[in-house]
Amino acid sequence: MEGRERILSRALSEIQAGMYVNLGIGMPTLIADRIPSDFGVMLQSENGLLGIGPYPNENAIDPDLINAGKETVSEIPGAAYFDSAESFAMIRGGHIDLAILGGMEVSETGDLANWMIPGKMVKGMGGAMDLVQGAKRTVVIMDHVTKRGDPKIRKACTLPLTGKAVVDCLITDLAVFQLKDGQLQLTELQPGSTLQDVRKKTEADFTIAPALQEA
Amino acid sequence: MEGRERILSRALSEIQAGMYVNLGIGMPTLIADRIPSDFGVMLQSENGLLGIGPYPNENAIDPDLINAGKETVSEIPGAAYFDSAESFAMIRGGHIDLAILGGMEVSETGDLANWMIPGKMVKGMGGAMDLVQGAKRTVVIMDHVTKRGDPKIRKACTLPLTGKAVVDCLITDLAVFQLKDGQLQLTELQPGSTLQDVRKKTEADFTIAPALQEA
Amino acid sequence: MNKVTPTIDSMIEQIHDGASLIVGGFGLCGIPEKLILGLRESGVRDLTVISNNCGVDDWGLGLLLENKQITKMVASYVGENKRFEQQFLSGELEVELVPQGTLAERLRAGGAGIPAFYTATGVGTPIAEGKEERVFNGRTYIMEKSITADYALVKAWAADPIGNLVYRKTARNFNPLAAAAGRKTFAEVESLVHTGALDPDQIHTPSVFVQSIFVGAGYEKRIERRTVAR
Amino acid sequence: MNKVTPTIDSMIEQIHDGASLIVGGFGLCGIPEKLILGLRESGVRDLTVISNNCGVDDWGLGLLLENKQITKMVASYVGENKRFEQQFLSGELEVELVPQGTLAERLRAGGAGIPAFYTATGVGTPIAEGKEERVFNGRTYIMEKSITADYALVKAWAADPIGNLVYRKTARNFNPLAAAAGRKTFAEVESLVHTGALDPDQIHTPSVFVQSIFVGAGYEKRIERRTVAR
Repeated sequence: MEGRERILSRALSEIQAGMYVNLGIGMPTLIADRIPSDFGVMLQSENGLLGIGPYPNENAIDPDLINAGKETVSEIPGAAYFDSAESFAMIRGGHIDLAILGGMEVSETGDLANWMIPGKMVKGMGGAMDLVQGAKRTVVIMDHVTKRGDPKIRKACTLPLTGKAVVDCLITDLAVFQLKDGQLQLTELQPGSTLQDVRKKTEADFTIAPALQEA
Repeated sequence: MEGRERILSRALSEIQAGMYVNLGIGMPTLIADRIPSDFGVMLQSENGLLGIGPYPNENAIDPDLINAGKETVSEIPGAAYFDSAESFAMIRGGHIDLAILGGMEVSETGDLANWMIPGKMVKGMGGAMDLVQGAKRTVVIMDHVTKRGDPKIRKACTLPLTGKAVVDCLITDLAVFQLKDGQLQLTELQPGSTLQDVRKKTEADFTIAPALQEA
Repeated sequence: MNKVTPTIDSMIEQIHDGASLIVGGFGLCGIPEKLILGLRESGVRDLTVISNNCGVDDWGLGLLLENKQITKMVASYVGENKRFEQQFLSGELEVELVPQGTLAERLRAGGAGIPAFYTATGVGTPIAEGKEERVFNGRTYIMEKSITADYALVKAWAADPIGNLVYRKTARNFNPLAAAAGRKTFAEVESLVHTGALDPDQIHTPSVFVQSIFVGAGYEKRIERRTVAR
Repeated sequence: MNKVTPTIDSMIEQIHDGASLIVGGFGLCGIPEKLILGLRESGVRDLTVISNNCGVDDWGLGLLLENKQITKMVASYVGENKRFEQQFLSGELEVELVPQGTLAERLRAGGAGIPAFYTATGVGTPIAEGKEERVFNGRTYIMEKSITADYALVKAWAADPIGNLVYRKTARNFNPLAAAAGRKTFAEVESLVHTGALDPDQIHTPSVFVQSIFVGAGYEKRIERRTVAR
């Protein structure tokens, strides 16, 4: 839980005032609550809502008002509803400033896999393949290693891809990477994490930002 | 005027109850007034209106409510407005039952030219190229010959085409042709017109419907 | 013009074994629940269903899956539908997984008479396999083809008798796209108003896309994830 | 978030010589008349303008044509605009004539991140020259490419401060498509309401597509063909 907290608070700093943002299903959705309301951030839900509000009170639950994770939500003033083609026109057309998505694996060249484990688990890609191609910036948040301790940041993804070279920024409980010249660069260590630790738990090769090398 | 009257009244009989119809700029627009109101016909205007009503009274003129010919019009109950992409989705997607358009030239294989005289006159094609490809049935109405008496139904169009083999039915002041097996077939003579007359004033080769041969 | 039918049977009996159906809705939100129940009742088989999701185990399209009425499913998300996942992984059900935006655009293209288009979505992934790749302005795209179907089944909030439809909040989702992409479109609606009562500036699906309307009563509108403010 | 600008100048001064502009409107209906007057005033030159029409001789985009500010025009209809027709036929003005539905779809594609699509419109005509032809399901189509531009200038009926737009009747036309296809979109509107006053189910252009809003007064809204009941 503390690791998750580090991830969420670092992810929050990616969001600037006035941005149009899509938060993926699962952990990314938890960021919504933390965005200062005076930021004027508009959250997009790919099922057809721009301007997601907080979870409703029990008596305000509306089955016609859900987010992409099928959770009941509310709308904020200035919200707009639209159909799925318009929703993905927004996404594919480069109108969404930022997408924050969960990940199963990220490769050292910024590939992302997050929709299927062959023979074992199929969730489907939903809107993820569109988001990683269409959003101006794609941030992936995930635990640095699996529950079994296996690396999730790989030389190459072993799972079917969601997109190739699409991860602009990767935030884990241990570190932050940015895609630079087509390769992951370690740019930040999370509080309490060491370079040695990150090296040990990362299969991928990565470069290290100058600022970190000096440290 | 009498010739025009014959064209319009024959064109009217193409329109059946419940149809969605697009009437082109110019002469086709004149058909609107003649459609029985109990037909429930919905007239589409490609600038974004389904359900064109009659010309408005002077005091009801609205600059935000025009037809594709830029004329002020009205809306009927059940009308809907939409943007130009949606309008042509209707047309291109085969949802409009019938388009009635004016013509400059029609070829013996059903080609239509109606948007430009090179070096002399450019009106632009507007929505005509979309209509002839998209409407379920395309009817062209025009005078049989030009004001100078030259044939407008040609072996091949001399003017830039609007569409190739797109004229399902051609109605002139002298005759009615249907496109059959890729060629014009004379199917009706207008009142007062003779086969000889039609032959003389038509450059195109055409077949003659069995019913007319017997007559 | 009056497209209202008093019972859903006149719609259901047209849908034959082997038919292809585009079904509106996202999750359980905005699904044509009466039409789905009618299909379940009718026992029609070998259906190809195009829909973003396949309901849940005991509601929505999941009912048809349970009854083995669906042979092929085109969808973007399996999610928590265990039966869908099982039938998919076992190969019992033919499944074409399509990215959600590509699914929306393929339906939109189908309704709009566009046979194919290019998108960057899916480039470099299993989705791109067997598809034409093409570079525009230095970026790689794949060609995707439009989807149409024998029937579209949609759910709207309100309709008038000639077939204009209005949807409510996120229940709109795929419904307008489905309505335009069906060769015949059947709409079930929560309320019927008289022709002229809907604001012409505010119609989501113009009447030309709708062939038949049924006014349902007592909509269940089940909720998949009831989340409330803490 | 407040995208309202008190004067139109902050929009106009961004538009540089040689810029490409998508301009909403059909004929004189729904044109951004204040922005066009501002451009005329500014004297900005060498504009590429994408718009269904080019106004009339003394109003709308015709004003920029008269002032020789437009180098290239992409349009579907010249119509009764004598100066447009003359400058076109003489070769003084570069003109790309595009079928109206293809123009609409190219703009829609531009806004939606679709680089190219296929359409049957124009097959076998001069419009098809130099374009890829391709057969789908036995029918021939041509490939058309999307359009985007530096700026989109649109006119709406009402807006809220964050940029949601609502259009009125046939003044909607190309405006929503333009709004999505401009890299920056400037909207002039007849009225401003507070954020939350527009029904979220009834917004035509969601705020994400709009970068700046100007509230104009005293719209002329000229009529091209005043036709009345006899």
